[in-house]
Amino acid sequence: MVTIPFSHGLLLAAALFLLGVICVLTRRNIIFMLLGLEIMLNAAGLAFVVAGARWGQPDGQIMFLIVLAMAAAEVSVGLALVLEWYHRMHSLDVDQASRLRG
Amino acid sequence: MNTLFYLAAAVAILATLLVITRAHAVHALLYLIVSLLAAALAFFLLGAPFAAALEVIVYAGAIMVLFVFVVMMLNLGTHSVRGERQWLRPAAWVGPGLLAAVLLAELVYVLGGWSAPATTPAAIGPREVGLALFGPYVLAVELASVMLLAGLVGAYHLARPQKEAEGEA
Amino acid sequence: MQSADYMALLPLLVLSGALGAVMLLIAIGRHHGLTALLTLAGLAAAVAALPVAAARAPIRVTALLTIDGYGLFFMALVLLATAAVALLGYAYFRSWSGHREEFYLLLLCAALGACVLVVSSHFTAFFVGLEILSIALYALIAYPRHRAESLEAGIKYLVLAAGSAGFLLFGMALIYAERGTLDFTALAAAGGVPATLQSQVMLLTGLSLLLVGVGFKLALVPFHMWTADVYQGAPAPVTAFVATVSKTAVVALLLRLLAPMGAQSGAAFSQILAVLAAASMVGGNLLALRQQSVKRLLAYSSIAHLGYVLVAVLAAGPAAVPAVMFYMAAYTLAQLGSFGVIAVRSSRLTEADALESFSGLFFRQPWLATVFTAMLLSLAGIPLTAGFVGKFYVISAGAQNHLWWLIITLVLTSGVGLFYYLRVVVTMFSTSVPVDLTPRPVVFSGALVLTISTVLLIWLGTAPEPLVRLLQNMAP
Amino acid sequence: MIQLLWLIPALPLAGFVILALGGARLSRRAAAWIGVGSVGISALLTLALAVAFLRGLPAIPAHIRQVWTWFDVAGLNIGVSFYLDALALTMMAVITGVGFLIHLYSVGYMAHDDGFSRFFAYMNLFVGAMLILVMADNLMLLYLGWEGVGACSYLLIGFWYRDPANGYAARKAFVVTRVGDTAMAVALFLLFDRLGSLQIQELMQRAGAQWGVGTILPTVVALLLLGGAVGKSAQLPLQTWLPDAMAGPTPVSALIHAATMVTAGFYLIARTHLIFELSPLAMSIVAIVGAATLLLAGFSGLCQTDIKRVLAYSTVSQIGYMFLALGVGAWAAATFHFMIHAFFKALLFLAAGAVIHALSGEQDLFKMGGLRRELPLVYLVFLAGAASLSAIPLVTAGFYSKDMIIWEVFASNRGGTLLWAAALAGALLTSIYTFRMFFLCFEGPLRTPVAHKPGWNMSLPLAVLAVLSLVAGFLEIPHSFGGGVQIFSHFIQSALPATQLLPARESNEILCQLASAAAALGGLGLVWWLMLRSPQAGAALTRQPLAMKLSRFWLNGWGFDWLYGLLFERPYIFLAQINRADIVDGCFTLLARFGLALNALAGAAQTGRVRTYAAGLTVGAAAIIAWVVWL
Repeated sequence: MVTIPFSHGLLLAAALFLLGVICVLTRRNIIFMLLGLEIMLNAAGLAFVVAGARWGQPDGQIMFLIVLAMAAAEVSVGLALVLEWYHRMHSLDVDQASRLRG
Repeated sequence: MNTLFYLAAAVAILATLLVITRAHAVHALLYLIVSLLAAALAFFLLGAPFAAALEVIVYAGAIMVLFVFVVMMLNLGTHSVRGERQWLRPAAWVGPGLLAAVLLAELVYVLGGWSAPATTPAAIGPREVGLALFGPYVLAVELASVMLLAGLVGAYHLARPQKEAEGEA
Repeated sequence: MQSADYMALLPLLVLSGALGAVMLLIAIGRHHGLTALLTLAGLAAAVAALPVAAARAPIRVTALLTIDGYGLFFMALVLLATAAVALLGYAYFRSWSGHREEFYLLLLCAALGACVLVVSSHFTAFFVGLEILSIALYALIAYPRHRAESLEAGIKYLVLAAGSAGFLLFGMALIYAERGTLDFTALAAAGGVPATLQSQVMLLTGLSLLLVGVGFKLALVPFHMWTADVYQGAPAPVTAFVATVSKTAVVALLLRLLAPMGAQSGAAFSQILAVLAAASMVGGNLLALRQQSVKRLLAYSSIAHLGYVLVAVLAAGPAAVPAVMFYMAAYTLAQLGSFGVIAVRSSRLTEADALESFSGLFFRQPWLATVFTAMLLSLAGIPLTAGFVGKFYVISAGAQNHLWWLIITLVLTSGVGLFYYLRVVVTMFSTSVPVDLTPRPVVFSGALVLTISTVLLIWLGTAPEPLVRLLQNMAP
Repeated sequence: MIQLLWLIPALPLAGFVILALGGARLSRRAAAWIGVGSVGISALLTLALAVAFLRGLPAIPAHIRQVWTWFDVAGLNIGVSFYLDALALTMMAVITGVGFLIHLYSVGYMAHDDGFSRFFAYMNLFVGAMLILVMADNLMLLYLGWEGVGACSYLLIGFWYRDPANGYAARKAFVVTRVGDTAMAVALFLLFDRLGSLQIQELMQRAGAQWGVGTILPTVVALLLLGGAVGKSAQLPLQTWLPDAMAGPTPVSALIHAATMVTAGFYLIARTHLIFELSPLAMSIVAIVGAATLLLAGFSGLCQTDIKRVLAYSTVSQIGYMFLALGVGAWAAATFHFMIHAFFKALLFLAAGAVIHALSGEQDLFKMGGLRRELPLVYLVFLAGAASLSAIPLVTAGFYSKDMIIWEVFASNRGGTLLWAAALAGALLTSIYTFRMFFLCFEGPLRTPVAHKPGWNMSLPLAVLAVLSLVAGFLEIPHSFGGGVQIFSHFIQSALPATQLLPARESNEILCQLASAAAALGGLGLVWWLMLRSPQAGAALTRQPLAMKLSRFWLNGWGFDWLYGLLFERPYIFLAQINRADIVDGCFTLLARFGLALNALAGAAQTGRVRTYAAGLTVGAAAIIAWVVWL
């Protein structure tokens, strides 16, 4: 067992989360965007586990589980969309998805 | 033990940094698995062995495999890596990096001043989690199944092989 | 869980049962009309189960859900709006080939998520409900996958919704780390006086991140940019769903979360909410000014409407909760009717949302144009429509709490709003040569929705008293 | 019975809706049945209601019926609620009763007009709006009726819209009354703001409880209300629209002058009399406006050549009497005169209409004459109306109502000898211009051939109104006539206070009556002598240079139009010319440009790129947290 300040755990989560944000904001490849979203969600799950550990409750881990399930569902729909999109546009460039605007 | 946590944290951050900078999707995925394993270690050290196990099994195991599967299916060749390099010019990183830096600074300020007691937590094993999950949280489990069902139906509908006349009468 | 709990959960159980039944029906054999009928029957049964639940209300079912009059009202609104969307969907997809039945399955999933959202009193239920709604919506928005626009809208919604969900989760985690509970009421009980300034900052940061997620769903400025693209790309019935159910549910939840915490009275947080409200009112109305696409125009106007609602949310007086409830009901009606008009006019390949396609509509399909005019006037807040009463209610709730700046912004921006709503109305009455000369016949189910929503719109505008009384009794 | 109150305005409004929607698809017959029938049933209902109301007196002086609550939010109750008391009932009876007769008459008068159903639609709306105005229990509804009446007058005065002059007259009526409406709207806002209610009765009670007599607030409110009243009732200084409003079809003039519109101002003051009683200054101003108007209009009436314009000025003058009575606190007398005036003025207009109809649209008095033998019925009823208007003693209703006003102006504690003298002079003038018109029209040689004779549906209303103009006065016979009869004032005093008479003057009642009788008869005698007995003297008089100048001056209504043209129109046109670049519009354009610029700015963010949107999301998050952290 560790005896680190809990804020360090949360800071780790924050750092990972922001790396995920950077990934979503920077990458034009849809696959990488989805990866960035996964990083963000995982970081949020990590924050929950840290918070649960602070209070000695299982609730944090349960939220992590739910996040896990949500990430799985979201990724499956997301990848299905990507397949369909690639099938149509023959490209993974997300900036091509800008017909709708104005 | 504490050192191990910081080590895991360092590996996780480094691996994630590599994920977001790779041009090749498969490389990125492998680094992400490393990052997730490091996170799993952190979970374990924080007294959450059940979460750690699930992180490895579901995240690193299932979800990442799904990604690999799709990447393989799309069969992205070297030309896509070249295109990726073109998109990843240093200038592209400036804006998002600055934005993230601002957010990080804010969160560091908030969390840095946050004084939670650094007590040694008791580990919360699968038993406690399981009891809570099927006790007060049983509705959440049921609802999560609906959520997965929605994902399943959605993915089925969207990725189904398409007939040419789709949508036409 | 005891039998009373099951009784209180009956609407949700019925809805889940309908979900299973529709799935089985699809497995046995595909039939569009039958699937739609079964969906409607399931929704009707769920509505019929509401009084059963109301007899047990208010009741806490595990820590996750609180079934009370407030939640049941919004549940009724969600279920009825979903039924309307199902009817519109039937009209919209009727002439399509290919798989149409999953639409109803996903619609029921989304409705279930929204119903969970409006009765949740726990972060877990909040999140699960929100995600059921979101994930079903990703697929619904991209449902006509032969259209690049729909796919694009689906991808945009997915990326942004998942990202905002990440912010929301992180915020929840911070709140949990600070307070040690995920339960709204326990959170409110612990949230009376923060121990230190720093823990206050921690809590507020958590709430702010949470607000990013909520603001995304409600399309508040600056989290609004997806709105128009998604509204335009999604098939019209789904757009109606996004504009009504998903917003109604989140508004219901927001009020349930914030009201006991007294978050509206906290200086910093209420200022943020006020800024978001003002920005949404101004931004939404300005963006709609020159739109040539009616769907985009309605999307931007919906941003402004949620800004108006936020004024009542901020008011937090005794009139605030019924004001929000009434406003959402009026807004839901008008949006269903507006997108309904677009839905019944759309063809398989394109959405009938170009402003010029409405030119002279009054002379070709006078009834359709009249319905649309009524809806637009209600959205603009013209007297004798539900929208006027709702807006009046919101303003009086705001006035009770002396939110003068917000009220002035509301009134001024409503004036701007009048301009673009009337622009559409004038287009319908213009005598210039119409673009398409053959009006599409309106499918019965679509006509039914339009007629009922118009009647209700006028009824609520002329005799709102019964509903107002009901709401005052239901509000916590 | 009282439950059916809402039907009374609802029927004409329903008639309007049916006629407006049915439009040209309805046959003339159907349109006539709907248009006349709706008002007719309303009149019958009013009659039945009056019986029920009288039974309830004096125990229940007023009924309030909440018909429909629009909403009741935050202490503000807005809905349709009607208030029925003696004043409202009198107004309703006149509006529906006289209105019905005018409608019936119109079936004959408008029989060959293209806009037959449109005409009845407007007329029904007019009656409906006026009923809402007098029955309203709250200011919102009252204002709705008020504006409705204004809109209808615009539509009806400009009914024959193909002639630009008619459109001009309609616009003039609309704009001039609008000046008064603005003042009134300000008064209503002020009342709501200071007293916190929209219910009229509640407002009156609160005003009495919260405001002292002679304080500034009730004076301001009362004067603003008076502003609205003089606009609608065509009193000084806003009287200029009424003579021009003769452009509309004659039944419209009858409706405007007798039953609707111009009496709205009188009604407003009577309804809010508690506020006026709080302000002696405002009361005096009302009396002075009334006296000045009745004299001014009387002189103008002397020289008109158009039969309808004579009647128009006589209306202005008679309403002046009502205002004078209101100003001296003679509430019952004012209401009584309002009722009698409605009878004889409707009669005179309809009879004049019959003359005009008979002469194929000729309105010039000097082209008429000798109609006594051609149109005997019209001659008789016109005589009855003219006698009533001139207040010929004992046998006409007009005598009893006008005498009541003149006497109470003399004897009231708010009255005075000067006002009394003005009223008396007005009586003399009235008699002169009325019989001048009458003789010009019916005596002498026939100048224009008679084309149409009135049918039964035109004659019947004339006969009924003629009887009423003669006998309705017996409802109220002065004390000096052997104790007299006070049915009407007892009735109206359940709603309005009794006149405060000075005890020192009460003994002079019979003298006063003799004086007013002398004025009326003297005027008649003078005209008879100048026009019929020795026309040379009359002709000599009109050839006097002074008389000709005065005549021209009075013909043009004391030059008010010229004055207003000089004071308002010229500077306005001048300013408009300076403002050709349109400064105000420029401001609005600038505002619109600003809006569009902001639109472009906000729209620039709508790039369609998901990464931009995600960046927006993140910036929003960072900004919100920054706000929290640094606050």
